[in-house]
Amino acid sequence: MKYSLKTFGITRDILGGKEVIFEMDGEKVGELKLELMARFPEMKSLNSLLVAVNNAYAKDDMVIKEKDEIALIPPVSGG
Amino acid sequence: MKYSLKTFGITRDILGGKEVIFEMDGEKVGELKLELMARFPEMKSLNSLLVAVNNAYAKDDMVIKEKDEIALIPPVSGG
Amino acid sequence: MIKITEKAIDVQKVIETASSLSAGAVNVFIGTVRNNAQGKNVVWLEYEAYEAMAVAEIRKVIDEAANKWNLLGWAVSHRIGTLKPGEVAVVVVVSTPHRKESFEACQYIIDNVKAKAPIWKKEVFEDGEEWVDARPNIATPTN
Amino acid sequence: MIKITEKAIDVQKVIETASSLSAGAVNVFIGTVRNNAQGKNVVWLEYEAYEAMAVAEIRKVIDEAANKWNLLGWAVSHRIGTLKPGEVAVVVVVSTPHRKESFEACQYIIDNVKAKAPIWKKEVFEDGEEWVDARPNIATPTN
Repeated sequence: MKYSLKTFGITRDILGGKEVIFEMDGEKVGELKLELMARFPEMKSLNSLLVAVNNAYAKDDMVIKEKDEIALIPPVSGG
Repeated sequence: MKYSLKTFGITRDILGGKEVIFEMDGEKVGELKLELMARFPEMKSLNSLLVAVNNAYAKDDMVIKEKDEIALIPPVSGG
Repeated sequence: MIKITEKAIDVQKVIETASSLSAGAVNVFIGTVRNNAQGKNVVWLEYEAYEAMAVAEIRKVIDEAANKWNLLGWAVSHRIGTLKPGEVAVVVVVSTPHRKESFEACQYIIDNVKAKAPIWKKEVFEDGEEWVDARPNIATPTN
Repeated sequence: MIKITEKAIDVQKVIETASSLSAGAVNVFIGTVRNNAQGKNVVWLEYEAYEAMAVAEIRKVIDEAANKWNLLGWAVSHRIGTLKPGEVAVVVVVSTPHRKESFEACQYIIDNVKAKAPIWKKEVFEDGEEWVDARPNIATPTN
């Protein structure tokens, strides 16, 4: 499956793009995280990594589809 | 002794003046309060009555002098 | 800055006098005149202060707060005179390095200013007037 | 009002959008850019937001607060883009009937907005830059 990932903060620096096409066999949020850490080992150094699907935080067992809006959410630091 | 009393809030309504000359034999803050309540029974209906001497709250055993700046402080309600 | 004033309070200016480049947090409390009290419409309020003593009492409160928290800036401004509903009666501003202490310090200051500063307000209703908190409340209970 | 904006925040205007004639208390939290972090001078900050989701998350926080306290008015405004020390990054305003709940609600909102809203800041120092809180802090301890 080919997912389009929006990146923010440090994940943009690591993946090198604002919107990145990411191909993998998995179909769940948790698999996406593991695959990202495998291919971009720097991801493992973050304090946390969350994934948002269609503008809401998603749990690891959530199934993602190619047309979903998927975003990588490194530790937030607003305010 | 003749004391000059500054009045505020409801004590001004009760004593009927902004600055009132009050004569009594006592020389202490506590005596002043009792004497005020005796002569102006409405004073007893207040939630509290404090006396300030020279811009600071005074205890009942404080001795007052004629030249002191004495103020009656009914329950405050600023803010 | 401690100010007792008959003029309308410019909140933005009070905030500016309390700001600091090394602060990350500013907490502001604004006390405004409510259009109702004791279940009745408030037409206006009359505030009066024993000014010199009020400034002295507020200064003591600020000194206490400065001993408890790292205040990088602060300001207290209290209006007196005639105020209509919606108008600003008091503003307290504190600047601190971090946000938790800004809330704590600001709340400490307004709580103690209200409890200690010799300032009084009279509520004027359509059918009468009353010095607030002067006597035990025997009015209609509010909802 | 929830706003994510690249323009300088007008604090007074944000306060006005959150005011209410039946409120007696307004609490305002202002987060400003500090001129120092990790013992170093901050030259500027870069803020970015995942805007649609940030608005949605802030709305959830407001809804939670409105369930806990009697909010008569509220506003959250967050700046993004390049900010210099002293500039306002975020403003939270709540109006409530009485003051205690204004402090509680405002603190709840800023705490949760900071924890949940997808907004990020990068500190730019004279000798480098760093996404705040992204990685375990290995910098020089601050005093």
